[in-house]
Amino acid sequence: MSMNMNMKFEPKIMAFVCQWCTYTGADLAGTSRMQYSPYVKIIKLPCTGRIDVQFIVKAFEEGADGVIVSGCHPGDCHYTSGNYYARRRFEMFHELMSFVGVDMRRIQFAWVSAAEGRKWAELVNEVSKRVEELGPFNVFHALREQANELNP
Amino acid sequence: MKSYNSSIVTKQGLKQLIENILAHKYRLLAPKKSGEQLSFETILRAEEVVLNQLLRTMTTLSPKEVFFPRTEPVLRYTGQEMHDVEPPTPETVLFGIRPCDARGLELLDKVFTWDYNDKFYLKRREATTIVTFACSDQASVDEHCFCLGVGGDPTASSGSDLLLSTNGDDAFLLEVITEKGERLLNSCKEGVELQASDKRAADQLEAIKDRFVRKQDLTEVRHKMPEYFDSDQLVQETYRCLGCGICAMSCPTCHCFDIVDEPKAGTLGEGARVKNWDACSFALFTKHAGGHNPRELQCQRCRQRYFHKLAYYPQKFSEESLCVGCGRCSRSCPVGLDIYQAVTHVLGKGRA
Amino acid sequence: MNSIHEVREEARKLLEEKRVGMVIGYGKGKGKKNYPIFITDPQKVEELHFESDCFYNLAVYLRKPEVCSHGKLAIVVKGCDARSVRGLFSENQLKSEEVVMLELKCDAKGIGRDKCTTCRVKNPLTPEEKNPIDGEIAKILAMPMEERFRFFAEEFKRCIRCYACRQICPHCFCKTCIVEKSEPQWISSTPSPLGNWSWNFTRAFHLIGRCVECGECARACPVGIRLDILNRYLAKSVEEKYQFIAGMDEKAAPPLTTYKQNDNQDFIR
Amino acid sequence: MARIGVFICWCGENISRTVDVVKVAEAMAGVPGVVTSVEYKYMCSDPGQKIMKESIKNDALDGVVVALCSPLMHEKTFRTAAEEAGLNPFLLEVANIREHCSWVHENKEEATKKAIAITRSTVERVRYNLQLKNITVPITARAMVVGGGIAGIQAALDIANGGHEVVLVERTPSIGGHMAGLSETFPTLDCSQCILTPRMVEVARHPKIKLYSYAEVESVSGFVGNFEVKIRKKARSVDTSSCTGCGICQEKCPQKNIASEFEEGLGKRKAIYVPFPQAVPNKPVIDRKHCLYFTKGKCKICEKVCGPKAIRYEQEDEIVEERIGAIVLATGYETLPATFFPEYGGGRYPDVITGLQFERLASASGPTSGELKRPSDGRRPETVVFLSCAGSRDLAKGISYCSKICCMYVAKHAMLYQHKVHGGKAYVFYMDVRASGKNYDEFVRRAIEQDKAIYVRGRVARVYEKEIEGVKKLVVKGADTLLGEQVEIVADMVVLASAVKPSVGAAALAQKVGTPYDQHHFYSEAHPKLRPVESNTAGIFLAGAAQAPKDIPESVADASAAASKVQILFSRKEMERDPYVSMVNSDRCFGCFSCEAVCPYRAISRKEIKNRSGEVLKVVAEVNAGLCQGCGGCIAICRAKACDLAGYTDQQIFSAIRGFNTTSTYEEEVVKK
Repeated sequence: MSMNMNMKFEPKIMAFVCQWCTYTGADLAGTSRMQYSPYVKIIKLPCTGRIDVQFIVKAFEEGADGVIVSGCHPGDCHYTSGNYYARRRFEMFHELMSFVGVDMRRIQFAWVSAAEGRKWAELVNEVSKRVEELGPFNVFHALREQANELNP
Repeated sequence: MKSYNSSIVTKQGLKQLIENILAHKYRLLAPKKSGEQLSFETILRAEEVVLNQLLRTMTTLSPKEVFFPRTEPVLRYTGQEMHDVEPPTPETVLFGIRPCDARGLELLDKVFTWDYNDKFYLKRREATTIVTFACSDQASVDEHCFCLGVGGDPTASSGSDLLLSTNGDDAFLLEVITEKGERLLNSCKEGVELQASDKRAADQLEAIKDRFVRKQDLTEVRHKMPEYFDSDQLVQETYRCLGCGICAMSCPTCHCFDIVDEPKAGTLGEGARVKNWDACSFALFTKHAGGHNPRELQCQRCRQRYFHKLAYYPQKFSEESLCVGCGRCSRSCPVGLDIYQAVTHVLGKGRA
Repeated sequence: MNSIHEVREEARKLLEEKRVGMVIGYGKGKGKKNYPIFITDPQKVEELHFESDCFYNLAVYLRKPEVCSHGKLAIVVKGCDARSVRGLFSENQLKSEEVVMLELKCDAKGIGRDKCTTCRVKNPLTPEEKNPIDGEIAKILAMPMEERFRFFAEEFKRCIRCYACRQICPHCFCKTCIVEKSEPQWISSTPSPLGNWSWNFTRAFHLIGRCVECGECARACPVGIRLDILNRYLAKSVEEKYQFIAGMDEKAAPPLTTYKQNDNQDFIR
Repeated sequence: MARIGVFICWCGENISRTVDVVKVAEAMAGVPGVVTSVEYKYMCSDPGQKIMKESIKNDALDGVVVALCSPLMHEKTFRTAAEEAGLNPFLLEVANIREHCSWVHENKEEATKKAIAITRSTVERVRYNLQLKNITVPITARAMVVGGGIAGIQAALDIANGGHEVVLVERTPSIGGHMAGLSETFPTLDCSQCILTPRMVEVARHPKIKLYSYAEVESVSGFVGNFEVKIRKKARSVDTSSCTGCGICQEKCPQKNIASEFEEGLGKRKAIYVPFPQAVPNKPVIDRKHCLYFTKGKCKICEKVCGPKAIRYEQEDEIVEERIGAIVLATGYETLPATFFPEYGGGRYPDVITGLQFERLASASGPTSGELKRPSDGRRPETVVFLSCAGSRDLAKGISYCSKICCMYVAKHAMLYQHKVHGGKAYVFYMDVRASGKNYDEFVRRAIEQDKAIYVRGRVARVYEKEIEGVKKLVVKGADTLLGEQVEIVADMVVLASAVKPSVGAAALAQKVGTPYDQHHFYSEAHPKLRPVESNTAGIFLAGAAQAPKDIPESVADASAAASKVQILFSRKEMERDPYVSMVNSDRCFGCFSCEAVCPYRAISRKEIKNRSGEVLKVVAEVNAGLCQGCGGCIAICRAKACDLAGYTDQQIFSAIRGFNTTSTYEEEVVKK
């Protein structure tokens, strides 16, 4: 989160993507010169199956306002089944996150294939817009600020 | 130390005193209900102090946290630079602790000064005036209390600056113990009706003693403890310990801490070196970097705690044990472990 | 088994015939609360005791090295504890041939808290059909998002990191917990609002599909954090989504270690 | 303290147009541990690489970040360059500021800020990069070819002639595939069996080829160079080693009215049978579904008449295991059956047949010995209508693609018909004629010009039966789109050039070997242009019509190409793999084996940790680096964080997350300047 009086809110959105599908899809969006919101930053991983929920929690701890998790469509996993396990993990993560009151509009899971540069661009724009509208993730940022105050 | 100076104060007067403390911009800490727990919290309005409650129920965690917080930074860093940290030390009144807690602070003083003067602890001590409530209410003493067995006294004044005790239904006895206490009282007694008295909290001692279930004297135990170091009985007594740290964290005298570097979230290269509560019952407490753990089993860790309380500390500092008999550890232990019971069983001095 | 007498008899036989090296059960001091006891001497089986306030989940002791060193073990279990033991089997922490379960029906009066009001395994062998409605969960679900967040953030803030929740949990069997791992330190070990949130969140996540709802974590917590609500909610979700109840079938794979090709993905774009 | 070099590329204007690369370099120069931060017009050019290489040496760098295009473009280039300069190549990371930044953003300030964040995050990550070494794995120089059609035969022979052992697995009792059943082949009209059967015999005789006919792949585990394959040898009920192939059993078998698969249902066979006279192996098999002994429990005539006593009723399926280094999938195709086309009367009228059935009618070894006769009544067909694109390019039938071979074989069929039925009339309904091969168009022209096939451009709407003068005729109603009028042809026979599709079970096999396939279940090639015979899974190659509709010369070319890929692989004793594999810290591991459950490669095994006196202290997970493909699923499931993935360690990701979310005031100032 970075916000100050004269500046507009520029959300920090972290994207955890698999290198085979979504990363390549985002490359395709680039080579196709599709224009999209600059707030989403990508961390490349081998597979959605590698994505630990700790990554997402950490992203919020460090100040993210939103998170995207994206990889190969079911059936397309380079490692055959990584995204299937990930799907269950994220479903339960979704359950727990919303139960403890995290607005799940801040976290978007998506399947974006290497051919879906367009979908990637749309996803980024959609999530950016949504998080911009939701504003900074203040309830979570407050925890960090309190923690930092505790250890000034 | 001044000779004693007691007065009777009404409930209303006590309330006024509290209001005056707040009005004089002291930070006031007193037991307050949070959730189902009673804990020391910052008091903003006098009515938040519920006297009946604090007389009858002991806080889950001891007041040591006021001086030795569960976490505090000892230095800060920005990039390559390091900065000293000065502990924030607002003038504080700690209200409503028990005589055992107050005594615990005196024991801690020795730990934090014997080879190095821990400024974080000491500055807070200096800035804090302690108003103790003697365990003079019918319900102040429960079946876990055993201060009498470790050299304590439910009406004792040591470690306190002011000592309160009940005096009939709606009045209290207020004793000035130290100059610090006197200073506080003098600065805050405006509108508080004080009626001089020759009574002392200690007058009630004999009556209160009767309420104790646990009266076994453990003070001499330290001489016997070494014989029981390898005792099977002690192992039996502590076999069910699960190695959580509740006993240490709720204890008024456990003082072990861990030092870790905490990067400041949301920044790079900034952070603090912090001191966090630790506990000898944690499996990692003595684990060496190479993987060896000299206290491999939980009963060994439990033994360490008992020995530290009852044998090592007395050997090192004084004839007093490091346990003040507040009973918090056995009250909170999720598997019903009990230092008093374990030690009395093992030493064959009878059952509780 | 129907009564503590049968349990004692069985325990005596097991010990006498050296089929087990230790019996873990409930004992009782004179006029005192019950507490876990460990019996190796067949003469002492009379110390075994059982009544409605035997709330401990003794399965936690099955992973203690000093207990395991006694070889095969027998353990007195209520329904919820039996689920734990089976869960430990399914996660390769114990071999079923090394543990004898002495199962007892539990009437769970007086233990209090929702743990027992929502319990469905009072009789370990014939679990009841449906989870009773859980008022605590309903209360949370009725809150708007931010209120929920504040509620749990406030709960977690109190955490002093004594780790009693972890230590009393039979399923938190990691030798070194994630919070004790540095490089990277995913979860700060400092009791601060941020690290506390991550710690309690992560522990709940790690118990998904594994927690048997024994409620011991909430009972143990010295600062009264309602960890049980979280775990019960997740157990309920797991059952609804994957028709999985932890610790019912030791052969069944925990739900996050398996998948179906047609698993729900409504939440995925 | 790290010594990191940051090298930022302008990519001409590709990056510099929207990213202020000078500012990025300036911002990175202020990051602790960064000892050099420079930009250059074309970092990937020789002079650009030289800047980096010299800096690696002169500044004693222990980490490098190159900020430029996607790592898929140039990661390899720069890692090789770094290695040449003496730096472990895995200490270099790419920050993608082109595809993920300059090309997708217009606002220069925003793009610059994002480029700084991306580069900063990569710098934070690279601090924790480990010096990795490629993994070498031994290669078993032994191939398996699945499918014994022409593609499989060619691939097997080429590999075997290259000196490597081959295991050839064929599902049916004989190799030969569809080609064995064809009459003559376009565009030369030479006899299919005449060119194929010598190859089949060569396979049978080849000392390097081990043939499993009537067998299927049961399972495949392992990885390139080291596959463990289980093959199910289906019970033939005949001991092939003692059987001499004399044929007496087949002759005496009383069950004689079974539709022959080889004859496309137009001929009959026995319950014990050799599919066709030139079959390889030339050993019979008992069809247990039809055998009297197996269905009724009585008969056993074959056993009685068998001289060498080779009949084995009690035989069971047998699983054999083979160690294989590379696999060629050549499982071929099938065509849609006539019954798929009710509008054309397929399945209802016996004289509506498919192209493959026509091949059998026209074949000298076929059920009519090459004489053209109607299946219904054996009459010579005076008029035949050929329908091309039956199902192909027809979205209503679910097939979007062109079956490719039909145009040519329809022309061939028209020709063969004219050669066999002088004066007969051959009509061809077509959408387009696609004859783009060597001598192909000439061949079609010959059919039209010399053999007078009548080509009608248009589609057939329906075919129905009509009795004319006591003979059942087929009325073909369609449109001639060139003339713009309806046409109606009274024919004796209708031949459907029905669409080509992958063999049944192609997808199941792909799942067993772990290679992708498309929506039609054709196997997917790794790259449509540059890697047409490789699959995306290392060590799995593709040949023939299993990948897409193909004619014989293409299938053979594919097969040889796949064989040469296999031989390239086999030319080395071991191969190098990137080192991104999982590793387990056995001190932290407590043996829940969740990792084992989620590992798609069976790369996790159980290891006992013992003390000095040999007692087992605990059982922990261990990763077989040869099997591990580096997906990282085990790490995400591990609660104790006992495993980690080289190249994508938790610490690297942790630092990258921290690097992204943090913008120092210094960096913000640089942007604002």
